[in-house]
Amino acid sequence: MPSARDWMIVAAARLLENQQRVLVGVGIPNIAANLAKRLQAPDLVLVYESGVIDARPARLPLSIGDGTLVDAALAVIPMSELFSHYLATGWIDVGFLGAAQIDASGNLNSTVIGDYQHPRVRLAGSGGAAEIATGAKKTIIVMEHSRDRFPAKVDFITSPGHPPGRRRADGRGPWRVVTSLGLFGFDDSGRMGVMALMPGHTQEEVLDLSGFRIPALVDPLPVLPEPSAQELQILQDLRATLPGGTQG
Amino acid sequence: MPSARDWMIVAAARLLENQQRVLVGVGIPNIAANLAKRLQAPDLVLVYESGVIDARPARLPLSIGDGTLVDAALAVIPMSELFSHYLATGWIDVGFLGAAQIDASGNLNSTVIGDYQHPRVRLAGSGGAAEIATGAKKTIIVMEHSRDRFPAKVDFITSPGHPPGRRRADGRGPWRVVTSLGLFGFDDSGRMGVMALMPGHTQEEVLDLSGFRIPALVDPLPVLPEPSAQELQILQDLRATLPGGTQG
Amino acid sequence: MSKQQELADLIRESIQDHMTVYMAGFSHLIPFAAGHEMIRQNLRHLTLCRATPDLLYDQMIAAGLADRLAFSYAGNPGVGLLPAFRHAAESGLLALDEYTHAEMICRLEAGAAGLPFWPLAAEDNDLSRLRGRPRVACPFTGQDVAVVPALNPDVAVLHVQMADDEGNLYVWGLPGDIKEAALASRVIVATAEKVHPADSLRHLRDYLMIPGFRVKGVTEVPFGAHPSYATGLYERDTRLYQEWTQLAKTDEGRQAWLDDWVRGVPSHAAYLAKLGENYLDALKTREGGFNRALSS
Amino acid sequence: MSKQQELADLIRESIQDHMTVYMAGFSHLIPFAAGHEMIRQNLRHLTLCRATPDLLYDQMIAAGLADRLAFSYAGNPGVGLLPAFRHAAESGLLALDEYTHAEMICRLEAGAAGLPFWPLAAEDNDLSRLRGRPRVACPFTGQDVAVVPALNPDVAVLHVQMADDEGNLYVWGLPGDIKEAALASRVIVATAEKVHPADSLRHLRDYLMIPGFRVKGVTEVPFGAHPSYATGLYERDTRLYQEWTQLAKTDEGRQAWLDDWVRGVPSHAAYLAKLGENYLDALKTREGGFNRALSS
Repeated sequence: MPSARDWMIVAAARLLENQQRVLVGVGIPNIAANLAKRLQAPDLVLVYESGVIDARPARLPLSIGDGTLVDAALAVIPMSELFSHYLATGWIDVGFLGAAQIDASGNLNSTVIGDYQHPRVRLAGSGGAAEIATGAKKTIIVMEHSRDRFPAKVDFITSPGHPPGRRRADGRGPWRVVTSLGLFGFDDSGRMGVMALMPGHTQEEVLDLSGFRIPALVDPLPVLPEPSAQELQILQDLRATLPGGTQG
Repeated sequence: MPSARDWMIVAAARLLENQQRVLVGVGIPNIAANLAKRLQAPDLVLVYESGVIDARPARLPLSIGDGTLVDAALAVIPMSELFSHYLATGWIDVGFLGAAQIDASGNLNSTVIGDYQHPRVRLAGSGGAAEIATGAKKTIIVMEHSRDRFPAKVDFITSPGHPPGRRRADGRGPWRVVTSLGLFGFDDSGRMGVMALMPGHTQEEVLDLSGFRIPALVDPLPVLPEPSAQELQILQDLRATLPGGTQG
Repeated sequence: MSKQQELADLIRESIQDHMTVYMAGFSHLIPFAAGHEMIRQNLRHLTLCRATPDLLYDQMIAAGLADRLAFSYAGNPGVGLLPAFRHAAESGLLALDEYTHAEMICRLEAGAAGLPFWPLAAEDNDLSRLRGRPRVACPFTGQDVAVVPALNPDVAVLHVQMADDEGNLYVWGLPGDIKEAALASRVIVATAEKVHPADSLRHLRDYLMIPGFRVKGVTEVPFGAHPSYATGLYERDTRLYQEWTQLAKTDEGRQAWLDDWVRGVPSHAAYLAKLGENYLDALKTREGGFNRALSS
Repeated sequence: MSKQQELADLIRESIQDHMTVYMAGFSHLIPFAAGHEMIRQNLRHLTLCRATPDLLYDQMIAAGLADRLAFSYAGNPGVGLLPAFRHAAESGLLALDEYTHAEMICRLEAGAAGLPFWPLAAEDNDLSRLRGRPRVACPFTGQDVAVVPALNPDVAVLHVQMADDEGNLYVWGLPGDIKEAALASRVIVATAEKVHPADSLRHLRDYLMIPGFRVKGVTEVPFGAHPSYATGLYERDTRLYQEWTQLAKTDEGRQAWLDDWVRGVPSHAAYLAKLGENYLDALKTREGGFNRALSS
């Protein structure tokens, strides 16, 4: 039986289209992007903030600076050039991010839980997330669905989402959110809504596990197709490339 | 019998010290720096604004982008990096320049003869000269001595010299000028003075061929040693490396 | 999807009258073949940009393609001045946007980063006094810092030693300002000494200058930088650089040369045939960094 | 003149208490050997900088070297969080100058160019709101552009795959922010997997990252980046990255590890001997880009 995490990975991977240039964040986005490249999007252009352009990793990379990303890449360039020449200037189609918290406007927190000066949990910080969230043509976010992670107000805005009351005019910003409960999008006012549910989950659960109201964007709400045997097999193959004891 | 031009080249080459990093301009500076590297300064670090660091040209380079500069260089880097990481930040010991005109403060013109909008002679322009003149720790200028070339006021200030009334406080700016008549320096007020004469030339000639007063900085004025047989031989050998018909 | 097309089509589809064009290359890799095709297509009212306009720009100016030139050093490298540029500048036929090298390159840096200005260490000179080069106050130190405006050409035209079918561009030797000029431009097109099948050059990762997704089209043009050089492949044809100084002294001389070598030949292949195989063979590099790099 | 010196001397002569230090490297080439020597020398009150502090900085923080950290992403790559950093940040023991990656890198770009600020495309977030990130008005377009202040560390410490006796530093693989960090620093020192005789590496021109005249001293330290990796030479020792997460959960655990593997061994050579030859051999890269590059 696949885990809720695997369902998220597969649902996120399905959102990527062949030939898109996707700037891949750490964690689930990394797994999902590598899965997509082995499924429907073989020519997906994997870009990493470490300066890797068009990676073809032989195994699932452990981090954005993993040597396997470098080996068969089209290019490895200074981070300065990746950020200024490619990300900030609109050459990235999809920013693919995780986060600790998200709010109704898609603002992301990956900095602290609690107060910045006296945090309860000090997280890793932005890295390139703030730039990816605002520089990519659109952003896909993947995260577990829980009340802590979907608060009315994130503890810290690391990566800005849509501005209050509207969706970004240029199409940038949060486009889809994949969680353990469903698939989410954003309406014209830039607020999150449900687009589909994970199999076996309900809209009531979504409401129950979110600190803000998340309306349905379509009626009736569709249910996402279960991961196929092929999807799960390739995901398992991908995980098998990791060193023992590593979480993928 | 060596030409006046050869005497200038030799006198200029003698000013370079081993292990200095010298940013080499086109024309006589290029010949003189390559001569110095074959004489007293074998470890002279030849840097070219084209992005070449520590060139070891097998033959006399025809231009600052000549392939012979690239072949055995320590590095070839983007021009952007050469200007910002090395020149503007004080890592060049000597800027070595020619010009069409110079004035008493060492302001150099390599842009136009006559009015900028309606020039009598349109020259090549600054290139990196303006940055070299102000970024190097000190500048050596080499040029023919004539009334046209030593006017009271240059037609156009391409590369700023010393500010009015003083020498630059940080030691930068024009340090020596080598001409067909002699060797020149700058006094504490930042004005040009004679330090030595070319053999066979007089201070009267200097006054006669300059549009501004050039006082002697020492009394009596020494005479520069004639080029040695070795210096002239190596200069001849260097010229012999050029393609036929090329002026060196 | 292949990005290869014929040179004439590449130019026709990418460059129109009144555009701002950066024919990149620095000492080597000057895109002569592409520039000559632009002359054959009789383009007009272009703004030409390059830090170091040389022989090619002199020919394009002589052919009447340019209304305006943005530059920082307009010389014939190792030879002297550029006759057509001189004539046009001295007679007021060509508008000049003139900078120093550092300024010109910073304009490209701003353009490539998508920012409207770029800071640099610069004192005033008569160029900045005439043209203006504002300073901004550093909000952290109060220091006044010189800035120049972004340059974003409509099209950059490059010549490279190698490309692949998907437009990935590989360069050896002096990088000059080639990458910055390309990335500052809205559209990039290129000629290449050799265009290889897609995916066959990935082992040359460290020499990739521009990824294919930034490139609109690419054409295989051997000796496409002649008479300039291509590090590792062929040497500069210095004789031609020297002869230009003499034959281009008059407009008659310039037009005669253009009629003979550009407008009078249908293509770069015909230009090469006119030079002759033996002549070109003599320019080829016997050994060098390029072959070393290829074997790696 | 040789720039080679013993690692202990290199650190002692270059780094003193209260300095601002950038231990460069990005995912690979993290200068662990140099950092461990700094722990042995018991340096104090340092400001440590790096876009991506990882295991080494966690160990240096645990050892009490740092009062302040300038950074943009403090994680254990592929594993999770950094226990010593977390503890220090959550208990207020470590002052934080926190940025995004683009901001941090732009700070280095300004430092490397000798300018007091650098522009970038950036929206406000809570970091910029808390810390401040002024904007300047572009004098050409009026557009407000975000700027960050220069970062100029006192010393950059690098680990590179190859150097020569004169301090020329050669790097393969991810460049990250290594070059910018080095050039922004007043002094650069380096450890290298192998130090070759002067002038013997000039054929590797395209891999030169820092010229020797910018480098104060260099030391040959094989496996000087262990447990991080060195492209083409050895792989990351992922086991150690994973174990750190567990053993470093408590200060006792952290101090025990430091006593065992850093303070309790006299040198990096002794650390390697303790790991054992077979253990290190298993990390070595079997083939790859580095050997290819070397043969070129």
